[in-house]
Amino acid sequence: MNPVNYLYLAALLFTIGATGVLIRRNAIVVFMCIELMLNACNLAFVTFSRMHGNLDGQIIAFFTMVVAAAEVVVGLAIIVSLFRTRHSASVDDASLMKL
Amino acid sequence: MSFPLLTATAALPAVGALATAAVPAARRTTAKWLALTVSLATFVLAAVIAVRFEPGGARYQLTESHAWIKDFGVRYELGVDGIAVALVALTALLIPFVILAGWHDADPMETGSRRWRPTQGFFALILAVEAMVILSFEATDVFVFYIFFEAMLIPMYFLIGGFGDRAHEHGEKAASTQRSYAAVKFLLYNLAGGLIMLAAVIGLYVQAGNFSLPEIVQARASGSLHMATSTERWLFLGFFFAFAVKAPLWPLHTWLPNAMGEATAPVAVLITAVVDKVGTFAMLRFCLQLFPEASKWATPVILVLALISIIYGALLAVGQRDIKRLVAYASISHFGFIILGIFAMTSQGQSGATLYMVNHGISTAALMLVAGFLISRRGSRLIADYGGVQKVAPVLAGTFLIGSLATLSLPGLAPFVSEFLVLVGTFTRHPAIGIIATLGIVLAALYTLVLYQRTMTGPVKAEVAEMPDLRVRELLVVAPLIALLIFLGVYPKPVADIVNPAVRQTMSDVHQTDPQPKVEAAK
Amino acid sequence: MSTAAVHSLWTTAADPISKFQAPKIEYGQLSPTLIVIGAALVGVLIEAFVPRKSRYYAQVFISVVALAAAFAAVVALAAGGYGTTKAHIAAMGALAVDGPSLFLQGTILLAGLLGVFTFAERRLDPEAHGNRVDSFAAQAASAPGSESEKAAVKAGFTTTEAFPLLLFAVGGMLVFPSANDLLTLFVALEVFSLPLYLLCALARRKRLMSQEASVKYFLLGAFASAFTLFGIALLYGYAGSVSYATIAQVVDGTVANVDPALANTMGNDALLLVGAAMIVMGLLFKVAAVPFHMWTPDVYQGAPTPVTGFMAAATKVAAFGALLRLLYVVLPGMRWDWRPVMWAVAIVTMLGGAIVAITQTDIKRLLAYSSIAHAGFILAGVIATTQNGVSSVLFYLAAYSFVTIGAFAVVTLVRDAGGEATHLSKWAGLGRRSPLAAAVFAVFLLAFAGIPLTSGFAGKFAVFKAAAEGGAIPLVVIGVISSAIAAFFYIRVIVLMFFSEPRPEGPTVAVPSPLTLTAIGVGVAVTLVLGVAPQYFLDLASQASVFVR
Amino acid sequence: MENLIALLIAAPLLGAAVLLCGGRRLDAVGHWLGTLLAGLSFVLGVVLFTDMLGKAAGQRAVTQHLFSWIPVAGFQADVTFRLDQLSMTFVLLITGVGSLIHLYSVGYMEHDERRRRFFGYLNLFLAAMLLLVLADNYLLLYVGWEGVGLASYLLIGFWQHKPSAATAAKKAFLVNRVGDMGLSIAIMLMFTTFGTFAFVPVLHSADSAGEGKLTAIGLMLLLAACGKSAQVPLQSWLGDAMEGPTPVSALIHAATMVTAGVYLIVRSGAIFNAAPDAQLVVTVVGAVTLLFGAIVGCAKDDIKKALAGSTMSQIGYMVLAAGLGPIGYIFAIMHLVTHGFFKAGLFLGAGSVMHGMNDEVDMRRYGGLRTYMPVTFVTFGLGYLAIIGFPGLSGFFSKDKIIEAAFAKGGAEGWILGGAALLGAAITAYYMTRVMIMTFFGEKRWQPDEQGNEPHPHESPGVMTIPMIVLAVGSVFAGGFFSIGDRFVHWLEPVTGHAEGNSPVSAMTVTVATLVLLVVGAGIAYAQYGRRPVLAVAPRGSLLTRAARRDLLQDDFNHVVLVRGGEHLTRSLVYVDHTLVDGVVNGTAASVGGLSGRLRRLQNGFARSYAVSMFGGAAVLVALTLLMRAV
Repeated sequence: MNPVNYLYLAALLFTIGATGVLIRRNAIVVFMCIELMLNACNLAFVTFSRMHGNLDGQIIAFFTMVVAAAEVVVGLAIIVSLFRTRHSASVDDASLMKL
Repeated sequence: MSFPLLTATAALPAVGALATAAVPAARRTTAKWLALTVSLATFVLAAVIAVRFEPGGARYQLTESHAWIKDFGVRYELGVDGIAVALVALTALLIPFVILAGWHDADPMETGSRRWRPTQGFFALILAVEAMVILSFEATDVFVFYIFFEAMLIPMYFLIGGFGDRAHEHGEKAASTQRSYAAVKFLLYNLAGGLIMLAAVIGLYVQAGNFSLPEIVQARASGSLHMATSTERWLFLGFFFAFAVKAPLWPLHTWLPNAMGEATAPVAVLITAVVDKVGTFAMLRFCLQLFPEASKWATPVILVLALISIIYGALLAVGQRDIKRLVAYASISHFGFIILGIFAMTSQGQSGATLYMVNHGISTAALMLVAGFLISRRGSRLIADYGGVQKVAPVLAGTFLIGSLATLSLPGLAPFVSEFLVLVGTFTRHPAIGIIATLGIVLAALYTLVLYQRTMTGPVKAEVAEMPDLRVRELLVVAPLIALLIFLGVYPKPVADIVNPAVRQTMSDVHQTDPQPKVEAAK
Repeated sequence: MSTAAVHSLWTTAADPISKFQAPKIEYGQLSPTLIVIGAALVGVLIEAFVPRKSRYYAQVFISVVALAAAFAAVVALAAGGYGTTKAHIAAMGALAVDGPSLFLQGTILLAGLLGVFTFAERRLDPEAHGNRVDSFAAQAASAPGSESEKAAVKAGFTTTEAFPLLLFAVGGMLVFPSANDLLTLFVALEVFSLPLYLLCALARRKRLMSQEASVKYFLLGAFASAFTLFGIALLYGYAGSVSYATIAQVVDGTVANVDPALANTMGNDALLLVGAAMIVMGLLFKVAAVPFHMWTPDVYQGAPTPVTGFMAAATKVAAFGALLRLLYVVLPGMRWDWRPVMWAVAIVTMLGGAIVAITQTDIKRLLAYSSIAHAGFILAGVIATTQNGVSSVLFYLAAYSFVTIGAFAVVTLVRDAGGEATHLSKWAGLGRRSPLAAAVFAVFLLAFAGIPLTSGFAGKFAVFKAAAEGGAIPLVVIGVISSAIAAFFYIRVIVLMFFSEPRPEGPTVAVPSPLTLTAIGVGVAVTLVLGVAPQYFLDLASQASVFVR
Repeated sequence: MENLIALLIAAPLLGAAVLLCGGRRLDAVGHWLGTLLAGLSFVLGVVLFTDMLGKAAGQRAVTQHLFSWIPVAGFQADVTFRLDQLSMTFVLLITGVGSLIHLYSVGYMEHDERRRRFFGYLNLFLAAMLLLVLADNYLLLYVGWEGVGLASYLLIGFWQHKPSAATAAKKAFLVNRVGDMGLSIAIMLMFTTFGTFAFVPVLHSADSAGEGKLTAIGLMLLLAACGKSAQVPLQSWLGDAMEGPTPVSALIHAATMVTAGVYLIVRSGAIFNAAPDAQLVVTVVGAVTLLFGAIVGCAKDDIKKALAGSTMSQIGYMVLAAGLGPIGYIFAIMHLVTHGFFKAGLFLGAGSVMHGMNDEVDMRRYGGLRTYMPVTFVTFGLGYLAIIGFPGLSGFFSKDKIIEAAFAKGGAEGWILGGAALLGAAITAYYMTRVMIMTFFGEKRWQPDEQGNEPHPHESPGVMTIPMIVLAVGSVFAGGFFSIGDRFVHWLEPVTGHAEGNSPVSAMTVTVATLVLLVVGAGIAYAQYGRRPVLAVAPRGSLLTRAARRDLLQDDFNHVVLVRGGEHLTRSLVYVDHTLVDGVVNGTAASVGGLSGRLRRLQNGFARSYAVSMFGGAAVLVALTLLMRAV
């Protein structure tokens, strides 16, 4: 099977993730969409790695996971503290600062 | 390496400014005397420059040159030609009078914090302006000139916005808003001009690779530096725009009436008699020398604009109800004459223009400062609030009259010489323009005499009945200026001799020769 | 079927494991980064083991020492010629040790140092229950206004974690401009972003805004880094490698051995163009270029002002460093593709930042927009694609970062009952109340406006000059026009401070400790020195303006 | 000897400086000091005159070079004085009459607390006027030219507390400025044509320049002359100038300054000779003005304004003569001198009358004064006879010659001009007789003024009567003295040149015609004012009378067209400056601000919309990059 299809899939996932970021209100969901985008990137890395026949892409995928994990830690911390203050995880509620 | 006279002349007021600013809040009088002393010492240095300068000698004299910013091709290069000498002397001459006239203008009105020191600030700023103006007259490096040309806006801005007339017909609140409007307008106009010029300065660097005026002029003359016609024109426009804002030339003039109207009289003098001269001076030194071809190309338009300035400014002066704004529009008209003289491209015109810068400085100072004394007595700038002053304060009225007569350039007073030279210089090349410009002298008589009649003559108004006549300090300010007006009107030769060689140089830079008379007169 | 054959259905013989050779790491040349990261780790340990009372001092001490030491190391490396002659690529091609990286690392470290000073300031806020407090929340975890927060305040807690976080961020920033492969770039990006997300949330007062700023910054930042990562993936796909050198060769078509797979992907320019565009977008997000700037005002406003100052200065430096390296080392081959795009970005950034700033009413937002406009000016220098361009950008960054930190430090001083009085209307007549503070702030504003004899002018001149020499005259013209517009709102603040009547209930200027004073003083000094006698630093920048590849 | 020339000017200049800067401590002696210095200058004049008489006619012109004034490349203006017969004539007239009027003013201004300043101004005027006539180049002449303008401004407006006086002064200066414009343009034309504007080179090489240029120069000079000498169309200021103290009217607005125009034209004779068109215009202006002034003079009830009209008309004669070229120049100057005597005398007489009548100027409030102030009556009467040209008195000689010369121009022009001159003579006789009768004959018509204090007419003190007597003597004998043996002609010929015109009508006929018309005019006046009582309030009068009372509506024209129009123009310009020129700038600023406000709304605080913009931005970025590769 032509590995290029995996790239299309990756692009699709990335787009889905991005769209999710744009349309979903709940911070957690938004955040998950971002994770989805990162994983789309991983898929792309792995695919390219397979195409070029070198391991860099797969290594990078691991790095990405670690980074994503770190992001989860920080992100959840922030979002939770926001939730505890406002008792809502909606991104749109956090709009004190504007103009 | 001789004594850096030019640097010293600028450094002295700069240091003086810092020292004045550092004077403790309570010691107001000390600051005043310090500033006055410094300004007088500066005048002495300027006098030394004028003496050391040899009219016959090299084009730029007393030159100094030090490496400054290699990466920008900038050298700290100073040097004066006759025109610069005249204007440096004028600046150094006027500042003491400005300080003396503004002696009480900055005594604090409201109680700020104990660290709030308006008086110190006022005089320090004046000295700072002096330093920067002098440096911009002395700089022979375009970049150095540009730096001080721009930097002087800041102290000027604070002087205009920070200090207004004691009493104001609309009350202090309105006054301060009008003041800051005027200050912002002044700054933005000139900053915009300066930034446009910045683009041109950079463009010049890209073309020439350095900023040294003499080198560039030399390179252009020898053909080793060639500029495409369009490039030269764009650069010229970039420079000229900034100077036309500063000068100011119609239609870029509207900041001047606001600034001069809202500022105290001494500051107004500083604006019109000193700072604005940098604009006209720079046209003569930079526009013509760096871009001779483009200057010739632009001459027709500029002459027309100058003509409009002359007539337009005079007509608006007639229409003013505010003494200071009237003087401001009169100045616009006069700047029209100066620019006319510069771009008439005749030696009479350019010598006249240079003399005009000096004379206009002195005459406007005389008129404006007396007007300031008048206003400070009555607390109103409106012409309609005065009347019959001549009866209660004859000396004030007399000096005011002489100032007015100088403004309408009465023969025998200095401005006449320069104005006539400008007119003749213009007439020889462009008769029509010369004749229309001559209308200016009629209008000048109109607005000055109307001003004098409305304020000084007629039955004595109740509000002015108690008005005291000029005090000693004020007389000390006005008398020397008037004496100078008369002296330079009767015997302008000393200044003319210094100026002429420089003008001849400039004429040759722009490859121009005076038109010759049709008939060889029988001698 | 034979057993062997069956056996082979689910097993296969592995190749003998070949010898794994250890990577060669030039610890000496990486010492600045290592010192800072190490100090950060120590800081974490301090949080764990040192009693609460003395943590603050320990943290400040460690941070200051570490940053100073790291700066010393940078200077030593530069003196050792690693900036010029001995410049090379260290750590198995992961990090470049060359002029730009050392120059920028030095700048970042100094910015970090001043940042630590402002972080450590504890004289501005009134004492809470007899404890001197800094501008960070007593306990970030406890919800604003909750009992636990009150308790924490009463107990005199302080978030001393701020210091290690700052060190981590600095560490990431040090790597960012010297990263020499895309992976390192990405990791460094995250390493310095994540601590900043947290720092934004730590304000002691106005915590709602602080948290909001943090969440916005985090979500948008993560969003942006996702794009970057995808771009990296595409570029990797295009070149088959993430190392700058290799990609550059592939882009130039000068790569040595082309295997069929590479030949196949090389043919596909879409990968290259889209990938490059997405990476650049991630960096433009960090430098706050229009249209990726929208987080800037909110975050700058909400974050604790010391953090804002540090962030505004250091992040820009690091991000522009990375951008320069990417464009000059990796993508010079496709200059003709990205220059026009950068033109467009620079223009909208300059104009957009300047124009929107005119109507701002909050000083911190105002400075945010001004930083956007400045990003535009710097981009003009980036576009020059000449050595002068590089040096001018380096110089501009150095000049700008000090002005920024100083300006925000002054903002922290102007306070009323509700903490910092950032609304412009409250600044009316400040010049009458405390002329000195107002004068200092005016100096910074004039530098932002690019008035001659300030560092701002020298920087602006250098950048525009480089751009003009690079043939971007129109850009220069637009640049001067937008700086004229920008001048307007800087002047507005000055008018407000000096020419309008002070309000009776207006804010007062708190007297800070020597720490903040140092930050401000250094800011002023650098501003004036770089304005009056910039030659030495220009030399430095131009010496440091050669990338190693 | 020629080094004394500068002193001529220096003496009164010094006086002006001392008196104006001296302050109150000089109040006691100021007037005498001023008079003394004026007299000194006159003595110097006489000395120089005698010295000049000692020389041969050819060598009489002397110059004194003081210093180089404006040295600029190709433009050399020096301060050099030139004293020849022409300027000498003026020097004597100015200093002589001037000294007399100084003396007179001592008495006339006795009760004015600002008398010191008055004398300062008078001295200033003398200095400027002497500079005018002594300058050896047009630019220096211009200095004097505006200097006398300034002095006249100060003196007309001397009683500044009266708005009317201040306005009159301003008006005089402004109208003169229009003339000065002409002079400066003339100078510029000379500079471009000859490369210099000194008398000798310009006038000697005049005919080598094109006639067109010379005509232009001539017309510009004429414009200047019109301004200074109150010739149509710039005459309107002279009537108002009577607001000034009477001695001023006598000295400046009768005897000396207003004749400067004639001096200018005669001095520039060489230019006019080569530009016949310019000459024609000059004659026309002169003729029109002499009728205009005469008609105005007939209608005025204010004695000074009546005399002012007459001055205008007399100067019209001079200008007419000067326009006739060499045949007229000398007679123009001669009439100028004689007019200087009798008109000054008449004004001083009028002043003396006012002095006795509580400054009443309305002749309808006079009457029968001959008994109350005999000396004034006699001197005034002699002046009257002189001006109407009574045979044997000075006016007779000078005016007669002019009329002859006018006819001598020949052709239709000659007839028209001559006719106008004759008619003028008749009208002169009419209005002067009218003045004479209304003032000194008939029964007394004065009533108490508002304050109710009856005027008590009385003869003026000696300081005032002596000058009047001296001038009366002059006005009787000067003409004869000049004419016998054509003294005056020979005196001036070397400077102005002279030509005998051949008149179509014999001199005798002209003289007879003049005398007949004189009798007619005087007779009509007698019939109107001598036979029946003069009404104390002016009758409405015919349309012409009413027009004449308003200076033939010329002033109203100015007011409507220039003043009103000017006001509208400036007001609209102020509006334009504020709304248009300033508006453009402020508009730009405002529009940028508005744009800012609109862009600002994009920053709506919602993280997701920010994300949208980023996403869009990324899309655009990618698209652009691809596009760049595509193109």
